[in-house]
Amino acid sequence: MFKNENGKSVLLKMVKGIQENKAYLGEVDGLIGDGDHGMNMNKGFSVFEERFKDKEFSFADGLYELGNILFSEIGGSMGPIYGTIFMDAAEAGEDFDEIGRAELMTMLEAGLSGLQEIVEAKVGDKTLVDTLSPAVDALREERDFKSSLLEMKKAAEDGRDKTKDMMAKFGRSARLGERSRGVLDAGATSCCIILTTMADGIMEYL
Amino acid sequence: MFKNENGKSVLLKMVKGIQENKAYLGEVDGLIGDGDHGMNMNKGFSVFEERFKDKEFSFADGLYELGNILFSEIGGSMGPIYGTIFMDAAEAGEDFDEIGRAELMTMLEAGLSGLQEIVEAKVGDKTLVDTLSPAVDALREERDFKSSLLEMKKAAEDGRDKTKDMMAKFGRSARLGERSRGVLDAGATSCCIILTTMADGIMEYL
Amino acid sequence: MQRILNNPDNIVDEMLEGFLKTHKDIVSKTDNKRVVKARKIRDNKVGVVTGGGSGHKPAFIGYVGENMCDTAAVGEICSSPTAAAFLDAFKEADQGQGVACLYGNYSGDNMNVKMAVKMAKREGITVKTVVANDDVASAPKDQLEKRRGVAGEIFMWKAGGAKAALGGTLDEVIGAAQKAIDNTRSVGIGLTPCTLPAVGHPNFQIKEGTMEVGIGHHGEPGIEVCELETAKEMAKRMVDLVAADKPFEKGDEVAVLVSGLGATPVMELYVLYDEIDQLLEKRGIVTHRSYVGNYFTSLEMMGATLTIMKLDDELKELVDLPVETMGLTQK
Amino acid sequence: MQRILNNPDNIVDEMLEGFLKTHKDIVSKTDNKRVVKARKIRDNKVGVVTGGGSGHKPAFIGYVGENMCDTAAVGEICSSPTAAAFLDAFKEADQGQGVACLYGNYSGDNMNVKMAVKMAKREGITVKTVVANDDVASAPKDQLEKRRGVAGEIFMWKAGGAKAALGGTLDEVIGAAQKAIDNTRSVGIGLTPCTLPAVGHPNFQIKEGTMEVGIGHHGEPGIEVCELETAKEMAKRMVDLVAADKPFEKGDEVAVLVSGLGATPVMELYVLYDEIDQLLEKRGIVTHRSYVGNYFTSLEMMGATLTIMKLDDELKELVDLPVETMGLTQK
Ligand SMILES: Nc1ncnc2c1ncn2[C@@H]1O[C@H](COP(=O)(O)OP(=O)(O)O)[C@@H](O)[C@H]1O
Ligand SMILES: Nc1ncnc2c1ncn2[C@@H]1O[C@H](COP(=O)(O)OP(=O)(O)O)[C@@H](O)[C@H]1O
Ligand SMILES: [Mg+2]
Ligand SMILES: [Mg+2]
Ligand SMILES: [Mg+2]
Ligand SMILES: [Mg+2]
Repeated sequence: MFKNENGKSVLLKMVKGIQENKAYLGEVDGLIGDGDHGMNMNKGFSVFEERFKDKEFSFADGLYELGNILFSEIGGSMGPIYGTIFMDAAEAGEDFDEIGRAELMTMLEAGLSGLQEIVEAKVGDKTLVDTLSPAVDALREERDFKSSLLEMKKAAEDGRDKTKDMMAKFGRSARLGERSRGVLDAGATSCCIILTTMADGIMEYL
Repeated sequence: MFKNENGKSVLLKMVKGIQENKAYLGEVDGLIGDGDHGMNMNKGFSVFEERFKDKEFSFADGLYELGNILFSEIGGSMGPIYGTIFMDAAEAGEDFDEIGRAELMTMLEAGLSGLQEIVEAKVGDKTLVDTLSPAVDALREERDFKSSLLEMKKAAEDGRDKTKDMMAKFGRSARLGERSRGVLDAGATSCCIILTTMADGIMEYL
Repeated sequence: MQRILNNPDNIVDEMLEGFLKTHKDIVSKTDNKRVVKARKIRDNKVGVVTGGGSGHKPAFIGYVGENMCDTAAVGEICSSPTAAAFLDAFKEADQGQGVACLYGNYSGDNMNVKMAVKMAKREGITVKTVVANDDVASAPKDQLEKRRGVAGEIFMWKAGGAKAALGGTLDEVIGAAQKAIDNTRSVGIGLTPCTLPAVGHPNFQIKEGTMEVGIGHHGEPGIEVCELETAKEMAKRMVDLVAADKPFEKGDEVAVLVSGLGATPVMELYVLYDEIDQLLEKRGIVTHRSYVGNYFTSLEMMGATLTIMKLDDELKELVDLPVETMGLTQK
Repeated sequence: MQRILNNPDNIVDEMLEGFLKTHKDIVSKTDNKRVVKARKIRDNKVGVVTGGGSGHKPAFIGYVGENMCDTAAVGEICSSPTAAAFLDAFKEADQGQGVACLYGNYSGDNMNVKMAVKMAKREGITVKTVVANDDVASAPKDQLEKRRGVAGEIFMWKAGGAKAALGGTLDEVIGAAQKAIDNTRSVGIGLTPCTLPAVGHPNFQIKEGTMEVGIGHHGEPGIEVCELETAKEMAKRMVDLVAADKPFEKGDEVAVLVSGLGATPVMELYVLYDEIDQLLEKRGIVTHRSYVGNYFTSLEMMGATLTIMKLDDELKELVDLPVETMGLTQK
């Protein structure tokens, strides 16, 4: 189990993951989108870092603040999408003292279902749902927390990779139809980075 | 002696000389000016060709019409400059039936002094005066017409080449001061083409 | 990247400072630094709000002013404003008669507007929306709901803003704006890519000697890449695409807008418009009013868009109403 | 060359067709196809005429209209109009009160205007001239007569046009225009070269990562080439150059104009203006009015110019007078 109050280092690892991949995410988005995904994500995550790096906060509170910054200061598509995911996950987890497989599943599941209230995308539509949804599923099976986290990472990576052959149905790239195949989805890629760094950050405490 | 009425082929040779050097004159002007000299000259000379290629006209009349097109349809610096040179030369020569060294000198001298009424540039100021003025001087000495024309060509070429080391005093490039040295003057270059093709055109009748 | 910048991450806020200072007679700040408000707003009218990503100057804030939009929410470059900014824009524009939110069909804007409308409802403000989808190149005709909003949004704001200024109810304003966009079609041709300041290099390429037909305002690829054409040929291609879609036909009265994408010299836009006008005349389409200039741009992209709106008596009156904004002033 | 063109040799005539169609409420044709005339001209006033090469949109024809220029002579790209065009522009503008010809200091324009003024005199029309020389980068201060006219010409037209509209005599109009330009200083920074359509490639280069300080509107080299700076640094450099020259000092009231050179996104001009405004404020210089946009361009060049005019009561009144042209509309 991982203590909710140990959230800071996990959140900062997530921040670093996005910052280091700013250019890469921009490139991925540039191929079939408008190229700003790295920039938007980096800006939001860096504002969070700037504002909270000298504060202490729990995992759930950190997620909430990060989501709120994306939602109320960044906008774009990522504001409502990641804003909803993080804030809904945080609300589902704010009362946990300790977080294990079941608790993390509860949180991410809440994020996913919050997202599904605002977007219509399903698995297979070449969006970040293709990363998040299998990652949540990987947490459903009872396993020790560390194995679960490794499975979650694998599921997220597989989900991201599968977006490569898909045709985009939502977002900017949807207009490309067949021309959208052959490259990863930007949101699926950033979501994979987020879930991976989150898992790595938690594992440091296990 | 060359018959004034045989002017057409001489004028068309001058036109061809400018057309073939359109890009080159643009490059020369581009180095220390605004790069439009080839374009402006080509446009004016081509309008003349278009309008008069199916007509007959004397050397003096051809010069007048060409000058008038530059003056009243092209504008820029070349409109008043070449317009004045050609129209004043034409007026000085309209009554000649035959044109030899002395007559051509009279004509070009009139053109040069007309020009000097509207611009202040003297020999050494890096303008087309550096080509035209020595060319007129070359015609002053009594020689057979053909030798005179060859001398005129040589003087024009020398004059043009000398502009390379000069510092521009008038026109756009004057603002460059010392930075204007090292390249030919665009107007001196086009003026040399005009005088050379004019001489070549006349020599075909000698 | 040969650009005039400080830290690219702050460009939107810095731009707003300069914009508000320059146009202080037309617009003013609000408590939300990402919401700009018109100085002169008639009393007791329906609020008219827009918003969108930055980098499209004069869009979106350039259309805030008397008889057009009352407020605009401002996003990052090429990125939707936040739901919070849209909400504040609604609050600033609301005079108790309801608010018409007139914006373009992009997934970010759709999500943020939707959330803001919900939040506004909770605060007792009625917001209705019209989503511009005038770009014929962005989806086939049987999927109108997927099409992007591009320069046709200007006609939507003009019509909606005028209707509100003339005292229309919320439903009338929404009706006028919807009618405007339903009668509007656009298409763009891109000649060069554009560079997001924070990215530093273009995120797509247009090969020298080719052009991207149907390009979007963020460089979204269009219908086809073909060889660079003359202005006359481009005009024909654009008119053919746009006129066939509505369709615009003999006897129709229209408003025409030719916008540059940012870096194309305005001189060339007039050359293009002259060709377009000749083609419309040949088709018997009557131009009531035309606009040529940089009305809706994509940073420093080269190229142009054509927008045509079919007019009836109501739309004609709305288009003709005087307006004073940074992007469009009409007596 | 990614441009919208037919035969580049005809671009000016084609542009004029498109321009005249679009702005038929503001301008009209004349018998000389290279002379454009304002639709609304007050009776019995002094004529105000300008003219210059094409490729600087909105200059020059974009400043023809009520309370500004009555006519403009139109030249080829970057090339003076003919003397014949200037003469016809004088004739169209003359109402028996004389004509003020307000133009920029370029040798082609000087020659053609001089000849046209002589020809006009023979026809009984009195023409007096003011030659703009606001570009501080184009010659040292002791050779003011050699300096180029750049975006400061807009203030000269504004002042001269307003004076004429208010019923000033020819000498008063000339006096106001001269006062305006004498109190105006400009400087430009170029970031990319421009390409004349008929030439097909840039005729000079600006290396990526550098900028040409003091560039002219035809790409004429300036004072120095230095490393590309931030907007803040550019603003400082421009303000330092301009303010020292007049000089503009604490307590002075000024009008400020920041113009793009064609391809720089307008967003960035606002960023630059915001920095300039802060610097002026620090110096205690009071901005009465500011203009930011593409007011005087060089085809598709990137970069910007800064123009400052020192105001007295007369100039303030003249600058504030409403105006309606394609390039500048002011209520
Ligand atoms: N309607 C949508 N439903 C689900 N995901 C979406 C939707 N729109 C965009 N996305 C996700 O957002 C990503 C793009 O994000 P970003 O580039 O930041 O925003 P934008 O598309 O507004 O420029 C896409 O790769 C996709 O994963
Ligand atoms: N004031 C002047 N006096 C003499 N010659 C001049 C003057 N101004 C320009 N020229 C000549 O004109 C040439 C440039 O012509 P062109 O490029 O066609 O005109 P512009 O300088 O207006 O672009 C110069 O190379 C020079 O020879
Ligand atoms: Mg994107
Ligand atoms: Mg030249
Ligand atoms: Mg975006
Ligand atoms: Mg020139």
